[in-house]
Amino acid sequence: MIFEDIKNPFILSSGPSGNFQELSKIIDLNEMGAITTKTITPEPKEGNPVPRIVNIENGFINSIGLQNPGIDEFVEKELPEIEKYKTKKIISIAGYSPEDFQMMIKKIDDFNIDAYELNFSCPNVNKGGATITQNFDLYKKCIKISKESTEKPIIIKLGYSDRILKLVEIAINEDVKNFTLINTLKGMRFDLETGKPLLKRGIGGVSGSVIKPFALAMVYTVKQNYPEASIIGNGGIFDSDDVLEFKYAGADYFGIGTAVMMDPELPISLKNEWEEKYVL
Amino acid sequence: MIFEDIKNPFILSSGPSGNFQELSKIIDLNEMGAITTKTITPEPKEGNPVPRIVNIENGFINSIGLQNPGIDEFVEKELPEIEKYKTKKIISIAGYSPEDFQMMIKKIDDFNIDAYELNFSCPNVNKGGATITQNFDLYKKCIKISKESTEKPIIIKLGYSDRILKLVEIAINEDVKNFTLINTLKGMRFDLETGKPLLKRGIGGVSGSVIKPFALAMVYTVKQNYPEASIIGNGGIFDSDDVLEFKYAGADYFGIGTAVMMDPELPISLKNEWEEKYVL
Amino acid sequence: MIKGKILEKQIKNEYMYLKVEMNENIHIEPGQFLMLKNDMDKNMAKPFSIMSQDGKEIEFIIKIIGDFTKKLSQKNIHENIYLRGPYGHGFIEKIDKNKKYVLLGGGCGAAPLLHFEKNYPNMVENIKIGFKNSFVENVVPEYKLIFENIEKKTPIDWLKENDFENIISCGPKGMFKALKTMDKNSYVSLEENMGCGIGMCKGCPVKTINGIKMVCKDGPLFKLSEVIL
Amino acid sequence: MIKGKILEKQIKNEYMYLKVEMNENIHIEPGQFLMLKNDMDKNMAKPFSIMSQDGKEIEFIIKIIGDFTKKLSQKNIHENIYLRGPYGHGFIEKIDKNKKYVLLGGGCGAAPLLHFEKNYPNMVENIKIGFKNSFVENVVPEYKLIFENIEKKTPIDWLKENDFENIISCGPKGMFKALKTMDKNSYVSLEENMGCGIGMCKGCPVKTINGIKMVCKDGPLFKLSEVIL
Ligand SMILES: Cc1cc2nc3c(=O)[nH]c(=O)nc-3n(C[C@H](O)[C@H](O)[C@H](O)COP(=O)(O)OP(=O)(O)OC[C@H]3O[C@@H](n4cnc5c(N)ncnc54)[C@H](O)[C@@H]3O)c2cc1C
Ligand SMILES: Cc1cc2nc3c(=O)[nH]c(=O)nc-3n(C[C@H](O)[C@H](O)[C@H](O)COP(=O)(O)OP(=O)(O)OC[C@H]3O[C@@H](n4cnc5c(N)ncnc54)[C@H](O)[C@@H]3O)c2cc1C
Ligand SMILES: Cc1cc2nc3c(=O)[nH]c(=O)nc-3n(C[C@H](O)[C@H](O)[C@H](O)COP(=O)(O)O)c2cc1C
Ligand SMILES: Cc1cc2nc3c(=O)[nH]c(=O)nc-3n(C[C@H](O)[C@H](O)[C@H](O)COP(=O)(O)O)c2cc1C
Ligand code: FES
Ligand code: FES
Repeated sequence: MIFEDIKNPFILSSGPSGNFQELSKIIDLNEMGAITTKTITPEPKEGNPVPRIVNIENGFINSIGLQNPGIDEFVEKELPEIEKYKTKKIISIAGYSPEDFQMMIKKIDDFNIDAYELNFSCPNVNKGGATITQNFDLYKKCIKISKESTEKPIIIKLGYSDRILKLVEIAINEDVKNFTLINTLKGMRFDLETGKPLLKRGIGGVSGSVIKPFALAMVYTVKQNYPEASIIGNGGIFDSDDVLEFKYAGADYFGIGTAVMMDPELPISLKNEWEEKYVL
Repeated sequence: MIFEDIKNPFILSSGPSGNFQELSKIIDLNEMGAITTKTITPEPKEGNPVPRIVNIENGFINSIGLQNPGIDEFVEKELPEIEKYKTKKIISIAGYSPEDFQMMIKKIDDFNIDAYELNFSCPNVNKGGATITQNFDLYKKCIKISKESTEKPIIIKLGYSDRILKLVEIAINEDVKNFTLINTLKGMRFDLETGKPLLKRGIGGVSGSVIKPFALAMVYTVKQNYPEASIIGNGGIFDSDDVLEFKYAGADYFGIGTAVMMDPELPISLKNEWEEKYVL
Repeated sequence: MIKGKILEKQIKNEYMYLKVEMNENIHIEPGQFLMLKNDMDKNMAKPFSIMSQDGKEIEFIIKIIGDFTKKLSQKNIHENIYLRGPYGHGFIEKIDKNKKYVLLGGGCGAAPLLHFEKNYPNMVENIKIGFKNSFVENVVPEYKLIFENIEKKTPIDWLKENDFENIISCGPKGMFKALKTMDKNSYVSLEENMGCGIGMCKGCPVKTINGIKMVCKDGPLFKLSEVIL
Repeated sequence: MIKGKILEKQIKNEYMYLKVEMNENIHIEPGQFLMLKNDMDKNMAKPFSIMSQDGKEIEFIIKIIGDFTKKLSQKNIHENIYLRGPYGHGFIEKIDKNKKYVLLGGGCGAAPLLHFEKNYPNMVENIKIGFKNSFVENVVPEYKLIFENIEKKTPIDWLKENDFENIISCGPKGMFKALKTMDKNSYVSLEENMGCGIGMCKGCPVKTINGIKMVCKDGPLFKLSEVIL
């Protein structure tokens, strides 16, 4: 298990809830099992041009493009606030090279944080993110160096992939057994009038209820083949039935992404619903 | 373009309409641009155990498992009937090895058929299908030998993949420029009461309207990078708006799969709707 | 697609009675089924037998168990549903017409038995349908029913107490398995998740001693001795 | 989520007027917006301004352009919608309170201007709202309106003919671009596709001379001179 002493298995996933400044005014984040920061990169990133969002039925396509202030401003301005939450704090990081990961971990490892999530699955950037998994050797080195740079747990975040087992195997060979499954899938829609993609960048990442069957398949595949894997199930979790399905698939923790944007109070109400139904 | 003299760009995709015995009693198949057989394999295949089907919102998960009588019975009993249709006839084939593809093509190449679709993307089998693309070299050899075995056009059918461009590049290097995009994505659902997967085999292939954003992204990616590619867009085509989106994404032809199961008359009514709106 | 207007609807617990008027006159043989859609959207159709037909008016008994049936149950009177069919073979095509049959049903699976009894009363020797719930009381004449919770008895128990030879049965798989252990001339109407409903998609196979058949196209009625359950 | 009951609904062509009663009393400042949902399902919420508030009763003018607004337009009177908010800053927080403003609107974007005029009449020097369609005639007093198809004139044309200094504008991007070429003290209320509506998801950025801001959290009103269109 990733965490020995987590309050509950509900985790805010990386991105939709930003770095919690807004959400913490609406709900008490200390009631969550863990919270994950928006992915941080070595340099600041402006993100992609607008429109960055298209709604689809039961889902959402985004091309935010990892907008973030970069590691230095993050450490200076945001991390001190994040440290204060009394819950597990997972820092999501992405880089282009093993050295990028190493450098970022070094800068934050002494803060009051609990784990790293290596984002190898953002579909909305041309370099880094999901592109790293195209190169098994690079992917492996990024994991290896990250593992060597910290005593804290490392979590590998992957997307829907036809090589999911290979990617998991490489991580497990580096003694990293924690996975977040899954990130968004590449998707797009067109404007019927102009013939242009509705997102400025063309392709974005699909999240929300529509991706649940794919996420369940990835979680199940990994857990069936690697029972020792500790898995944060992520993709379309909105209610306790969704949570139950992810549990049956083999998830140990439950990530809440898009649902937080739909209803910022949902993480707490879902956690309560779950505890009333299945825990208490 | 795959075909110089096709009647219209509407193609029955492989599987949902079987080998047309039933459908031909309901609609006039000669009005379609092309029809694709259910994938044929060297040996007969019983297919997977039941339940083979789960409905999801705006979609469908199947684990038919390439049930088919095998190439010999196909040639003897079904092909003579299929030859009679006055439309382009695409034969979908799948095997484990380059020799399998070669053998099957040899057995059917002299019949009155128009093209081969190599199914490298069935998610519902443990060998062959999508598993071949795990091995670039094997994949390449299967294409090469197929190309050498016939003068007829070869179409490569691929699924949603994080290596879609690599798979396309390998085919194009073998001078095969025709692609059907996309097959089903791996997905699953669980029975909330028993905790067991709803499909006996666990994971199945998701098709229907829910996969349209992913299919569009694959078509767009391939066409942007290889404008010379000729593409059968496939995934969630139900109405003329769907067709329009695939056209904008770069598809040259439009495959109709799940929609035929929902309404067997839909291929003709969709073709007519399209022609009234955009052709006549 | 044929349009159907909901004329009557009754719901009790998980059971629903529905009377629908079709905008076309098609003849449905007892045992055949229809593929229903709630809306003209991009969701798949689902198979349902009918309980009776009177011209364009057809009646259903439906168990509300999942997404489709839940949505259907939320439709109001005068709203539309959509349907295509009929599909599959009528019972009459499959059975020996010179015999009389006992019709044995469990739950909503019983709909085609009631339909058969209505259209072919002379071929019916007796009929017993087990229900967990007394909702059907007003819909189905009482003498045909066994309420399993009250009588602590299933149609199979009832059958064991009697001496009948020819059976047509619709219901849960457990019932067929029990029947299989008895030495009778039984026919069973199978249910399987369906895609197309007409035999093309290979979604609804059943193993028989003559190879794999499709429930939708080759059935839904099969000789029990031929089916590998 | 707050529940809202539809009290009144009028549709003409692509425009819809809606009066909704909330089950909670929240105060919405002119310029702030709400995130609306048609149902308690798994679809995302969508941002809408209101045109006026009277206690728990709020009014909208909504253009029917896509899936969400189409579904909303199919709701009947007495049915429920769901909403959360208010989000964003009221205009009053962003503007110089000692000045008087001309309110310049285009289409449904004009809702918050009407709301502002109602709540702060003393701060309004004039108001002109361009509509392609005369539907709003009964909803919005006539003197405020310019029907672009009839008068062959836009609010911008009208502005050019007059000598005003301080402008608050809501409408299409083209209008802001035209305003940008004029030497005025202008504020613009931006629209962008939104996810969360509260600043967390980074879905609704706008480039400003002070870096990237979020329309939902930092706006929706911005000084036009600061915005990079
Ligand atoms: C020929 C035929 C005739 C039928 N006639 C009737 C009828 O008269 N009245 C009636 O109520 N139902 C009938 N059914 C069953 C009916 O089709 C299903 O109950 C319905 O499709 C369920 O849809 P759903 O979306 O509500 O539930 P789903 O979400 O699809 O299913 C809910 C649960 O029921 C199980 N299930 C679904 N379909 C079936 C099935 N066909 N057999 C066994 N288990 C299933 C699923 O595995 C799941 O666990 C018939 C089926 C067939 C094949
Ligand atoms: C702060 C704010 C206040 C708003 N107030 C109102 C209001 O009072 N009345 C009203 O009718 N609308 C208002 N809108 C716009 C409204 O949110 C969109 O029209 C609505 O989300 C469209 O949803 P849809 O699913 O029907 O259409 P979609 O399918 O989402 O969109 C249809 C088309 O419109 C375009 N589009 C979608 N959203 C926007 C947008 N926000 N801006 C520009 N183009 C867009 C899309 O690109 C697409 O081409 C407001 C938006 C914001 C951000
Ligand atoms: C707006 C948005 C922004 C996201 N940003 C990130 C990110 O920065 N890093 C990351 O690893 N995943 C990111 N994700 C992916 C989510 O963390 C999550 O894996 C995915 O959305 C699937 O889960 P869901 O269906 O619950 O949203 C983002 C998703 C959305 C919708
Ligand atoms: C029931 C079913 C059976 C299928 N069988 C095959 C098959 O044998 N060979 C193949 O290449 N694709 C098969 N497919 C995939 C379809 O051809 C198509 O690529 C996919 O379903 C996506 O398109 P759609 O959304 O229009 O169905 C099958 C799909 C379904 C739903
Ligand atoms: S449902 Fe398609 S073959 Fe029976
Ligand atoms: S909508 Fe999420 S940041 Fe504005």
